[in-house]
Amino acid sequence: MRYANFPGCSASTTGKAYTESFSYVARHAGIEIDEVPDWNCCGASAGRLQSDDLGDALPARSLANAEAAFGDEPVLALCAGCYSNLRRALVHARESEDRRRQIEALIGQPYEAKADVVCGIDPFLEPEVAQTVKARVTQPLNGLKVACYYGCALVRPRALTTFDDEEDPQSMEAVVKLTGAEPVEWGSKTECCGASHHVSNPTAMKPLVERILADAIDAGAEAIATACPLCNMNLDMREAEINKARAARGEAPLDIPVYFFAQLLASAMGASDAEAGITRNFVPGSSLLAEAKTREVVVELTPEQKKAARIAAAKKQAAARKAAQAAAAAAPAQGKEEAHE
Amino acid sequence: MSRIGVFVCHCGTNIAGTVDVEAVADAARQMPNVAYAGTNKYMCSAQGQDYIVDIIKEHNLDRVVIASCSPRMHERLFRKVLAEKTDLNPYLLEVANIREQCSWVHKDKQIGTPKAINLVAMAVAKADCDTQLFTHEIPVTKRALIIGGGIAGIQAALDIADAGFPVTIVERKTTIGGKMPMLDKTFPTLDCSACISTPKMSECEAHPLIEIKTLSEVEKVEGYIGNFDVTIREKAKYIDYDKCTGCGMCETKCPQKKIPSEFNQGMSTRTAVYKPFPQAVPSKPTIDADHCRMLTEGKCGVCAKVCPTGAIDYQDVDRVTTERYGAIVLATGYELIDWTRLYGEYGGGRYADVISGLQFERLVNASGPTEGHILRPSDGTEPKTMVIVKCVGSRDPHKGVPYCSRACCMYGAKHAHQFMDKVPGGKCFVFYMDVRTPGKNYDEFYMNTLHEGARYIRGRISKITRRSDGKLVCLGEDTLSGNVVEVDADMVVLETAMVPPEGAKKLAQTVNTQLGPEGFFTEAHPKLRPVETNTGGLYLAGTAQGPKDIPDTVAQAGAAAAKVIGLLCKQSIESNPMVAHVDDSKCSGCGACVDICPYSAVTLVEKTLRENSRKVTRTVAQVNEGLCQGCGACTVACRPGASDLLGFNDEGIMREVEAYATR
Amino acid sequence: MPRDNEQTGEFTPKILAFCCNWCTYAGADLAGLNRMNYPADVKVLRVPCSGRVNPQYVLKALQSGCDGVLVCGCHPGDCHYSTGNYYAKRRMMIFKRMVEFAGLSPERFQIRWISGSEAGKFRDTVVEVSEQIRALGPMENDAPSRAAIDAVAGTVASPEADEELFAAAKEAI
Amino acid sequence: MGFCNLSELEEAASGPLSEIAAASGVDVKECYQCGKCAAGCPVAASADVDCRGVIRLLQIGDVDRVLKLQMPWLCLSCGVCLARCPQNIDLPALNTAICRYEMKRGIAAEREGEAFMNIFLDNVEAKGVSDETMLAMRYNLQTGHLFQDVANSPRMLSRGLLSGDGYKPAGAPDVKRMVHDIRKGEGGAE
Repeated sequence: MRYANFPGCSASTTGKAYTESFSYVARHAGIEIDEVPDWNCCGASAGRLQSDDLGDALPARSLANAEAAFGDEPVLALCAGCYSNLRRALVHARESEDRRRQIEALIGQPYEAKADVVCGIDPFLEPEVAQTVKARVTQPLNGLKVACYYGCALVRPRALTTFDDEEDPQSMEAVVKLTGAEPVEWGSKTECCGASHHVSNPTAMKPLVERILADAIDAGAEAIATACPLCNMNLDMREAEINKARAARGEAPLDIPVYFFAQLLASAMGASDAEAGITRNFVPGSSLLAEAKTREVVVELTPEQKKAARIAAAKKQAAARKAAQAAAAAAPAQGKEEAHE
Repeated sequence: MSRIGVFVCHCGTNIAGTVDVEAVADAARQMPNVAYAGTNKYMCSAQGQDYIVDIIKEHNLDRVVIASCSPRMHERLFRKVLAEKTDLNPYLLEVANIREQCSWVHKDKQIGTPKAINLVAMAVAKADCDTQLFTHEIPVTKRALIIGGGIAGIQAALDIADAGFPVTIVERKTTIGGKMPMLDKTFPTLDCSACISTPKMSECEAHPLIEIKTLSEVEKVEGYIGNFDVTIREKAKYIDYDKCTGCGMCETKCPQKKIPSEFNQGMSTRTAVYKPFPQAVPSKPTIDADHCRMLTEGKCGVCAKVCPTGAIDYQDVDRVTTERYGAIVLATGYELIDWTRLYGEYGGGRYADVISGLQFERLVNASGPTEGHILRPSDGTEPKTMVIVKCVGSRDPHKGVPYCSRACCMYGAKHAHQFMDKVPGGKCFVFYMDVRTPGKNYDEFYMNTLHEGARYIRGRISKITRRSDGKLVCLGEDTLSGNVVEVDADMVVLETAMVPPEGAKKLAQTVNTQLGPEGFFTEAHPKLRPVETNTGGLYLAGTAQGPKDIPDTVAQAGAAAAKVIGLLCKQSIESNPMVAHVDDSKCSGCGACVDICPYSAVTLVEKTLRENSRKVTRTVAQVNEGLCQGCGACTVACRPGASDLLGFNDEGIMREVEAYATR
Repeated sequence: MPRDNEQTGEFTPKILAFCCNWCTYAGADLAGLNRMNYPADVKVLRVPCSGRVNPQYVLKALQSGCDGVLVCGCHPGDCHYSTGNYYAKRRMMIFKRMVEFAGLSPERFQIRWISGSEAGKFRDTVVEVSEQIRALGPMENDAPSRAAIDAVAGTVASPEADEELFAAAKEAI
Repeated sequence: MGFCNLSELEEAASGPLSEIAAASGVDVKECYQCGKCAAGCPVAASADVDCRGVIRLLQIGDVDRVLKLQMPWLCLSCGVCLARCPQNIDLPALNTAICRYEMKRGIAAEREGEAFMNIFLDNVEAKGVSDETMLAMRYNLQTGHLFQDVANSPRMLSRGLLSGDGYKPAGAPDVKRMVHDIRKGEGGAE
């Protein structure tokens, strides 16, 4: 499978670890990557706030470049923010012919809106890719409890994204499972972390991050997996500050490493911490993965097996009870016999 | 050459005030075929009636035009006069509306009089084309069919049967009773639901005039008011009810015990041969073919071995019967919306302790899975804090249905009351949009719940998440204070919307009536004909017509029964003679009228006709006068102009148009 | 036939309104009950259902001296016969296109939905339409249309028109 | 809390209301104030008036108050409100429309949100890409939170998260022209 990669402004900075780990996995999973030529900033939240035209034009220009170079080859956007903006432009262009023409006028080049836009998780939902990854997992993260965090931009609004569910998506879980890790059920997987305001209004955003970290830990997660540089940075980098604040309030620290899902894949496929960009994490992430790899493989019982076990147990109990009753019944009986004599 | 009499009414000054009635009469005398024209102060009075009768005889008139109030007012009366006091056919009458549509809407005679003359001219023209019409007697089959055996169907059945008419109840499930026996207590009086509904069920079973067909569905309905031929499929029960004594041996011995109980909303299990609940009617078990080992895998047969009367019959088959009924009552009830598909933010069914209102009814019911103790399905502990969410599905066009389900506000309050009653010191939060309590003693009940300590929060729950300690974290807004609020609940009860039962659409087609946009059956008139449908002889009872509570349901069932009794009391009913009529010689058998008829009253038939003195067999359209309601849609669709509407025939209307246009 | 009011000499049009018995006719009665006042230019012809109105009636009216025709029925969805007004709607729309193509001023033939409770709407409709027609003047003013109407009269029951009609009507319900 | 004469508000509000409604495609009459939006909103707790409150104020026509609120600027466009709204009301679009309405009339000058937007867009206009570090620093300078997040800078530096690879699109001049034109309202569209 080939993708036209739209790196986005964070690829070489806050998202470096994502870029590194993802390309490692791609190399080993037969995902071929082209780079969108002459790509530009997607406009983040500022573009679409300024005007619909700017909100569409900035991403559309890069999409048009991708189309010119690679036709309808899907455009891959690792950053959820970029993904959301690129999809918005794509959907708008597909929604109405007039809008598409306007967009062409704005960017001053043809744009057919042929190519689809996908996020970092999508390639691994392709059965054959998933197969290859599974096969290449040489150092499984046995039973590592992972809370998959989607944030908002990947799953909402419905009109733009292509995800399985707004409230309880399962795609990232499916991908993370490939590493032998165990995704946990938790409530905050699609809650917004406020990353898009993390420069302009950090104070208001900290509580959001804190809640997400707390929920993950409460759900029994040992690690959080993300699919967006902004979310990842926001969770990973602010954990320390939040814990400082908590300490001041006399509350226990929220101690949980934050990985890009691609880092987990890479590490399980044998990448060194450097190759997987784990050395760049703020909350140290190496030891946990190393430890997980040494764990006993826990065999998850199928519902049938569980049922069988329950039934067996119940039978044993019943037998015991019968025996007891028999004994109880026997005792007085003997008494009578004796009386006869 | 007809002899038309024109009778102009003064209606006191109502007409005479702004219409020169004498001038109208004078003008009428000049109109073609008018043999007499005269006026009277009150044409509808006894004296006025006699005047008409005498003149008709005196001038041997063969058509009558009465210029008076709206035909919607007195047409029927004047027809009666002709029918009873003259030998004129009552349909040789036209009414010119010179009051509602003339004298009352114009200021002076300059305008009123000429208009009145116009209207009379039109009526005269039409009258000339009127033909004698004859109603015929439609026999009435004195039996009623009730589709749906819930409390609505039961009430209607009892009322009709007590009036002395045989009734058949067709119920889809294995017992009658519907949802009411599943409820614990009923608002606002808090009397035990089963205690008041199960006696009515057994009353039905015992009633000599009531026949109950369970596991049955209506497959086909043909005919019309007074004479519906209904085909009913009674599914195989695999038990011979004539032999079965209902001893219950089979149930106790059936090895297939792990089937979720529908009656207990999946919170307990049942066997494959089962009675849904002890007071079920008929009080005999049925075998659930989908789960019975004998019927699925062909091995087991335990129930047959243990049955003392040999009533088990694995070879049993569906029985299909066709019988004739005079009237049909639709009492098909409702279902609760499947919230698990729609509300991922409430856990989409992943959290065992987020339950529906009906599940709560079972939990709190003494004969329920927990014997009346409110315990969390997840761990069997008693919840200390409970959250009630109203309008789940209701008033939610985005995810659920746009309408209000009417009963939830009250049973929500009831649930709050019951929780605080059974869990001393328990905290109950009710999240609501509005509190709607229109009903006798309803608002009092709600206020009382407030005083008992239920905390009402005005806002929708946005999200429910489950914490590791088992708490359900409910996030909402108290819109009155503007605070975002959070409740750590042990249990959440969702008061879900009432929706039409599955199969309503199909049934509507089968019985040939309409559903509203929400999928409930449409009444003939929202205010004045609330239990009738637009199809004669077809009536509505209970939630089949729209969401409502038990009092309203029972009241409506009684009303429907009254309508049915009114119909069945008649030996026969008079057919409406103003129906479509097909001229065989012109009919090309194209079937356009068949497609267009909303009552399926027109059918194509083979007919042997005499055409220029030769016998030929052709396909022609035929109108069933019992079904035809006289809308005339077919007459316009008919290309060769073979179809015409009696009482409003083409020539008559054309002449009426001409009379006005050329005057 | 007095086309001009003797006193004022002004033109008083002849407008025929086909009203269904269950909605619009009832609405007209209610207008009377409420003693609402409206011009006498419009006369009501009662039919059981707007679906009963044959395009030929309308032609007949326009041919033989009416200056305008109204077809009124229950609001879509409220038809006493459940579907009659859908047929009327499609039928009359197609027919309206035909006569307007033939050169008839649109105001001369209109379709309105008025319920039994909308007395005010009935009054307003009558006022509005009669003003429109008064503005247009007598039918003779639509020079081409008279001839064209006669032409249309021949084609109105053509199978093609009906096919289209049935298709439309079926899809309408 | 405050006092307002509804009959006067009605008049005053109609203009701005219809403009905002048209721009956002939101009919505030649709809303029946269930608060499901606010309850799920990540910023409701820290806002002066939550999103439901914004709609309420629009419903009663208190536009002046709305134009002084932080809420529209705090909105993250995370879409939770829209996803759960029973009436399918597009709140993010409404908030955006309100922000734009303020900017258009220059009454948003004090808004940090607008400052951030402009710095960001200047950045993009100049380079074709956004340099987060530059962005943060300029923003902090301009808005006066001098030391906001500086604590993190060295940590980011040490992890090589600040440097960047200095990518600049070949067509940067085109981007500059495009962004400039659209910001000056001379975009190709309409």
